[in-house]
Amino acid sequence: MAAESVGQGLQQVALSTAFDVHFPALEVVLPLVAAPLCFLFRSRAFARILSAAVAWLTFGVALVLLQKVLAEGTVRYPLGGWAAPYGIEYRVTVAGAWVILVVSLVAALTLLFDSRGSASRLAPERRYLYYSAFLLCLAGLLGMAITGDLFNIFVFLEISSLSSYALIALGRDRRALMASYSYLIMGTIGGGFFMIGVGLLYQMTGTLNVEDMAQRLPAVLDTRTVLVGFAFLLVGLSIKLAVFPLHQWLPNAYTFAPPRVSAFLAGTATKVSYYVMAEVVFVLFGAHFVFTEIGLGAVLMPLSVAAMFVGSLAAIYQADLRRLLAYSSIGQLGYMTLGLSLANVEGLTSGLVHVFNHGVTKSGLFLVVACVGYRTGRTTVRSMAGLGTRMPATSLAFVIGGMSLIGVPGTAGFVSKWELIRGALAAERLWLAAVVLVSSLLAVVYVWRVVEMIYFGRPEGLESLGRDGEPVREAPFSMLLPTLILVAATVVFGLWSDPTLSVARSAAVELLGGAGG
Amino acid sequence: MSLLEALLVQRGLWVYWAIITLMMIGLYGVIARDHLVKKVMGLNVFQSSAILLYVAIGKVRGGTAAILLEGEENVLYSNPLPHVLMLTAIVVGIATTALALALTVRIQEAYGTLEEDELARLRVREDEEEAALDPHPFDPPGEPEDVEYPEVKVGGGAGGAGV
Amino acid sequence: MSAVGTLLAELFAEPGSGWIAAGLLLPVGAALLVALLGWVARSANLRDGATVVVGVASAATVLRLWGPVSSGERPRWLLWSFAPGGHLEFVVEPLGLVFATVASVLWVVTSVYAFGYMRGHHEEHQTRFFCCFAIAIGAAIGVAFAGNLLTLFLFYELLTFSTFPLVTHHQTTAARRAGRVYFGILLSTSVGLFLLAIVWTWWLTGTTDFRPGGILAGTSPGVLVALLLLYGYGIGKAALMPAHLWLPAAMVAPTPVSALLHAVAVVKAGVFSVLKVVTMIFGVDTLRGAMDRVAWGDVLIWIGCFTVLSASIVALRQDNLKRRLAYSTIGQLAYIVLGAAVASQIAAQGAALHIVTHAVGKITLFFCAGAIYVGAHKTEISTMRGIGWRMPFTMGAFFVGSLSIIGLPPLAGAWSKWGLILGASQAGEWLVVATLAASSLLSVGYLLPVVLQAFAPRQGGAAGGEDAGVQEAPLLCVVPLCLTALLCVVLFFWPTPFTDLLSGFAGGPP
Amino acid sequence: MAATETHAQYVMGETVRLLDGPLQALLHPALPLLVAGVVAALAPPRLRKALLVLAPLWGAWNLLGFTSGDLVSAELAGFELILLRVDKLAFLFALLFHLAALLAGIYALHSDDRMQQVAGLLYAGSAVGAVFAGDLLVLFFFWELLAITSVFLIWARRETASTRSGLRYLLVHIASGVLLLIGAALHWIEFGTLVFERMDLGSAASWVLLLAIGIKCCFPLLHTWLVDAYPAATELGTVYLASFTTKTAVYALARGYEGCEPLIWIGMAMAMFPIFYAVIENDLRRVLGYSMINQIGFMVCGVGLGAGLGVNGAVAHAFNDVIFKGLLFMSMGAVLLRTGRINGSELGGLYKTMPQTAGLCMVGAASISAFPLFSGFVSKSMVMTEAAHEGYVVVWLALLFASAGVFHHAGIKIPFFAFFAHDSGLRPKEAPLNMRVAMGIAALLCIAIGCFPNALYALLPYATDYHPYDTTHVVQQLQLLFFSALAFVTLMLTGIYPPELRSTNLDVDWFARRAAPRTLRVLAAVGGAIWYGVLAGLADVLKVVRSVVRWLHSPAGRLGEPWPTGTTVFWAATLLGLLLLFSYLGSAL
Repeated sequence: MAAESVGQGLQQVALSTAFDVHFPALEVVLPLVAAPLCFLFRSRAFARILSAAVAWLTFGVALVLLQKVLAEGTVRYPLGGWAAPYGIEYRVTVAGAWVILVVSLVAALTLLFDSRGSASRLAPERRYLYYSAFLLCLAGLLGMAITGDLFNIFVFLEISSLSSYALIALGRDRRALMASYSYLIMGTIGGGFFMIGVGLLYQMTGTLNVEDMAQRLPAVLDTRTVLVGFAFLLVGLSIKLAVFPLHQWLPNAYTFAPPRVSAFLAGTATKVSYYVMAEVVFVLFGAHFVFTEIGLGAVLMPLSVAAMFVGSLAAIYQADLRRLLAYSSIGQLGYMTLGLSLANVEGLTSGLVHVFNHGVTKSGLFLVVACVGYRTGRTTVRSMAGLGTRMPATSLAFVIGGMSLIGVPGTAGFVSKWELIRGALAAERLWLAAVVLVSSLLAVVYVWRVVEMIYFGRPEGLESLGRDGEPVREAPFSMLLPTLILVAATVVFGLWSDPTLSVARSAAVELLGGAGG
Repeated sequence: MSLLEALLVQRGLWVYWAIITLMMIGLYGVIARDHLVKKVMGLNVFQSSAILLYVAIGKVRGGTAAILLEGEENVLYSNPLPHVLMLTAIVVGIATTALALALTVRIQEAYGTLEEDELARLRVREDEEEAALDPHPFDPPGEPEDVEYPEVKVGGGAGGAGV
Repeated sequence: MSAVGTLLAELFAEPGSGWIAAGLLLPVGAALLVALLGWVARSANLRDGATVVVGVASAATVLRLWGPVSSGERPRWLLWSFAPGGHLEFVVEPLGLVFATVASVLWVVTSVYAFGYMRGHHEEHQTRFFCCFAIAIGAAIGVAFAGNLLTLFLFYELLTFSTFPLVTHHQTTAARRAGRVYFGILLSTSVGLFLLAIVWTWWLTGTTDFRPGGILAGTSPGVLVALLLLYGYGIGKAALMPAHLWLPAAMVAPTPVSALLHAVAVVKAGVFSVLKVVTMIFGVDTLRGAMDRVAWGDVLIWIGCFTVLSASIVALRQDNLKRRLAYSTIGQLAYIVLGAAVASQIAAQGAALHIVTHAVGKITLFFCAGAIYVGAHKTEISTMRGIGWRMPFTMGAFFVGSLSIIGLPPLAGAWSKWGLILGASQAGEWLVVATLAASSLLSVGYLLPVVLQAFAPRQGGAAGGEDAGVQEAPLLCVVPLCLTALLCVVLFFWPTPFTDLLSGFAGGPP
Repeated sequence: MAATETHAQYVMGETVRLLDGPLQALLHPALPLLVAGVVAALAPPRLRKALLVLAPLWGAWNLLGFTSGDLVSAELAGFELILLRVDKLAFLFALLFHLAALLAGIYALHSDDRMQQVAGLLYAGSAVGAVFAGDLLVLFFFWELLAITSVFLIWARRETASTRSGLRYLLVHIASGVLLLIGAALHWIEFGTLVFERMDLGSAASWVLLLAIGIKCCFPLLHTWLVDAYPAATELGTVYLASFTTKTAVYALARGYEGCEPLIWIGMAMAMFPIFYAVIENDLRRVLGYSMINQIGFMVCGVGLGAGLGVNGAVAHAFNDVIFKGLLFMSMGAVLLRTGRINGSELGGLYKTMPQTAGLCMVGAASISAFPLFSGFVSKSMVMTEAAHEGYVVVWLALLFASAGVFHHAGIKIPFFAFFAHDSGLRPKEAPLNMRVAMGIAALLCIAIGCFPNALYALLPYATDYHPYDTTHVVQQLQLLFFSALAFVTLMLTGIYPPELRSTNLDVDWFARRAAPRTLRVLAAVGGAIWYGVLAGLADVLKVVRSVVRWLHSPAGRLGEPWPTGTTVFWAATLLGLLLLFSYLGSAL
């Protein structure tokens, strides 16, 4: 079976002389090459343009890849011509293509965002380093989703993580340093766990290729080594995924990172880990083993529910908008892992579609906060006071993004929530559906708090003045544009959810019907 | 098969026990030490344990290094792949350590301390200063008090310098 | 561009869908026009003129659909796929058409009244006000024409959002607090319960389409009753106790909004949804069967009866006129919920008719309350002694509206009360019959004292005294309220269009 | 004037009917009065006054164009409604109402009060509409219209007490209307029709409808609205009120419950119990109110006795009662108008300056007491005869007692206390001319009917060959009256006659006026207390929840603050351990 598919892969490579065969590699190579280029040229303007261009290119490639995957099934690309399972194989599944689409889209739009001056603690002449790190991070995230080799996943994971630690530490507030450090420790432990898990599995199967391993695992599933390996993999990924109670690195990291980094990471980092976890659970081990034999659902489901509540409740009390959004992310990740823990098509579909919906929404909201911060000089909830009239477009963008977080119909958030509830019902868990809905009411509270501040708050004294002592006015177009695109996307894909849902569904079907088990 | 049996009976597992012990030591360092550099050291120990695991996996009893010798047939090689992988892992580990240490330097510059509980206290104070500017979400919406907003000190003493 | 072309082609491919689109989009267009004229052109007269013109056009569009619908057609418009299996689709059927007619026709009247009120009162932010007003009406029409639960839910929420700025129009602390209650209750019920019920329905049946005779046949009775309860409370706009709290809270809004909220758009969208769910998701026969087989099958009826009675008793004790009317509305809405919960075709028709008659009657009362505020600057009933002599038209209309709410001939309310009583009797729900009877008396008790107070004999001579400075409100206020009062009378003598259209709407598949 | 019924054509509810003869079109009999009422609402005083007199005449002229069997139906709101159904019973009542409207109209000419005049016309029109209603729904419409229009006659007094009284009155009548509506609904469900015909007690509908009619008819315990409201109305209002509401109810009873035995006993009770209240009552109009219940008792009894003489007696007595009771109320109204007082204890000696009124009042008193040659005699005896004839001896005796009682309080007490008795010192002017004319016509009618009863008998629903003036009847009645008078005189002279109480009598009224509001108030208070208690409890619970949540999740709380790095690592290790344990156990099992 594996040999056949490998043969087919080779055949494809042999037969097709078209360039798009190399797209899977290109997707990773582009940012990976661009990163040192930025470093070499040492020009901020060049770096900025190059990174944006690369991001948009990867987005285009991701689009093509997704279309191709949907049309032809899994796209395989043996790296360096070494066929799997011996060489490293890039393997684009529907889910993978879906995730890289989200990652590259968010990257492209956040790089389009003109983060003037306020971006980082880097001196202006050294800001090219920022783009370098950014591109590395992008490459790492894309690589994780594309590669079909477990150890390769670890490598890309570390690439993205290391660059994101650096990026976070660039935040202007000195608290960013501690946040980055904390994330570093957690991330490294998570990565280490992942690596150990991979090692143990390799020990039992002798392969690192995901599909190959999936073929071989069933024979040794009842050995304790595999169980231990599975536990390591899962906990390692849970750390990266900020599953409750391993979520505490996230709020500060997102809060104190430079604005664009917050927006980018919030929309992508955890999403990719989510994809990897789904692949490990469903493709590598198979739903039957994970949920029926081990009963992971009994662990993951309560943790997800706890995350939904803890994240949302903590968000209610936050004074800082970014931290509010970060805690909200923890809650939203709870929805995604809950969908995964349901282990049915609807649940997984909801998780995967939320990858897109939440990615777009949360990035948009972080960009909104960046706009507010740029004009008012602060990012507290209080700083939104009375912005309804002074920054109407930005305010409206927040309201719409907030609605998506709540899951108001007509926004993207609703679509995922709808699917999640269907998943809960399909798993015959009505109470879970109710819990999901109740928890989304908590989102109403923290979103509404801000909305009230926007439209009812009365700025007093210094508050009515912005960062430079000038009256606060609408954010510049170059900042507003990507923000509004992201926010508009939440509405567009809230109303026109057919494409997102159908891709997510075929990804879910593919994952669930995957090998192993 | 109980743990005790596993421990006593199955020979050859001592390596794994060593690895586990090493890992636990590393994790203990990260968990229990307040000093940031000590945490990094713990992290390094933890990483070493992972690397050792891979090396142990690759070891074939009686095998030699995977070097192709001219004319020799039927040589028992150790599995080279885990060793190769560990080269990458070591690189990653070094990068991590370097970054972590760089961060500790910055933290020391910004706060003047590397004790985590001390840092947490400082951070909490900063958080609270910020929160004080914000009415509590559930406080009844009254007329906002007339507060003067102090300039929030951004970035401690080391704003603007490069990495 | 081709997408637009395709859309247009689709739009007019099916008969009637163009009119549906027009009915929905005209209010949206009005909102845009109002925004344009108000904020860009800065002309209040043009802006208000545009509202009326588009309003009339919108009402005409809706009325245009009467012909096809009464001849048995069900014009539909599939806008787009909302989610796989769920579509943004509109289907015009009698009940929805009736609601849409009420909303769009009364919109025009309310707009005219609002001009008088807002200008007479020198309110600020009038452009925003009329803009949201138009969107709210568009949302109400969307609710009315929704072809499935998802579409209905979408517009239901849009209605909540678009009316929020209206409720909190004054942007004061009180408005903000009321806004929290309004929004909190409406959103939490709809998201927490209504949505759950919708998903459950979908899960049970695989569809959320409204179909004559319902889609839930064959579901176990216990589940049906639980679902009914979920819908009953999930549709918070129907204001069943204790989910009613938003309604008195929303009284901080300017009076035209109260009129819109409590007579036309919001509350009626709620009870309309309940009615539509009962008739076209459950199916009255299915529901009846389930209620008879479950011990607590009548639970929604008990709640409804409790709501009617306690709201009426509370209304008796309110001194603030708008609050009293708000509690009256809560009671009257529960009539409609009861009409639905009784699960008989006749009661459903009575309830549907009550949507119309109560709308006309209650909007009159609210108009009057506003006119009193504009003309006499009074909000408390105890201070209204003798004002009727100075504002005879307003208080006369109030009397007419009151009688209609009480359900006395020759006013429209009598017909719907008759339908409800007939339906409840047919279903053997004596509790409902008794409640309706008691409520009629209680409504006499809380509405007529207002009139009596207004027409109380003057003390200390005709000149001077308490009512000095009281005068009729501006013509733009008085004419609409006289018009709606007149409508109460007209609908008594000529209810036939509505009753004909509604006859058998709750029945099985045609 | 006979219409060719075969070719009668009607257009919808507007009842255009083609007739041969001088009349080309007829209106629904209720319309002339209703239209006049609406016109009067907008008309200047002079025109209004003209309408007061002309509208009943026009209406009567219009009415005479109809004959038994005429039917107008229309479809409204999906129901086939019979707007008009003419038969002898309805016709007689309609005629009576026009007569009453005319008398009251003349009586009202001196007034300029638009409210009363308009309400009076509409009220009369509603009553006419009600008796021609062919089905229960139309009956309900007019039934409620009666209530709404009449209440203005009470409110027109423009005093706080009368306003309250009017509201109570309206509540009772709307209750009656709602019951009628419920009854109609039940009737439709039970019999599939709304047509208002005779029904047998037994079905739910019949009981509910009986209750609805009973309220308007002042059945015992349901009667309080009458003695509460009638004295509260204006002098003019009471005259209107006395004519229509209860008579409409009697009509409905005769239509629906002819020959229902329970009615005999109910009627008996009604005839008897008010006497005791009437004796101790001070307000002379309230005394008349009680006597009205007593008279209705005769009618109800008659209806209960059934077809033939019983119903004939009831209807005839209703006819007479409207005239003589109207006359009495008119005279009391004149007294009230001229003196501003109506309590027996404050009046007396008015005959000196109001001799004509006093005289006319005496005629009314004689009629109500059923003196031979006065109208009461020719109808009341019908009922009693029928009761005796049917073998209801107890009933007969009770009615006899009631007759004596009536004479006592209405026949003697009213004129005596108002016009004679001790001189109160009041010297009011004689009543206005229009009042005297109205009273004169009424008195004339009393005597005319008393002397020539056959004209009335001809109009009755059943053919009759009843002769009131036989020796037995006359002698028996005269004996009764004289002994009754003797008792009154004796009581007065010995001072045993119960003194008039200045307070208001509350009989079962207490339930409506004291108990019900109190109950409501207590209910509201208890409900409110529970509600606020629950709210407060909820608020407390919420407060606790909120503080727990805040304690956990606020930035200072355990779950809301960023943990130290070590803690998260610890959790990671713990989770790993747990997972290992879990999967170990899971796989071991």
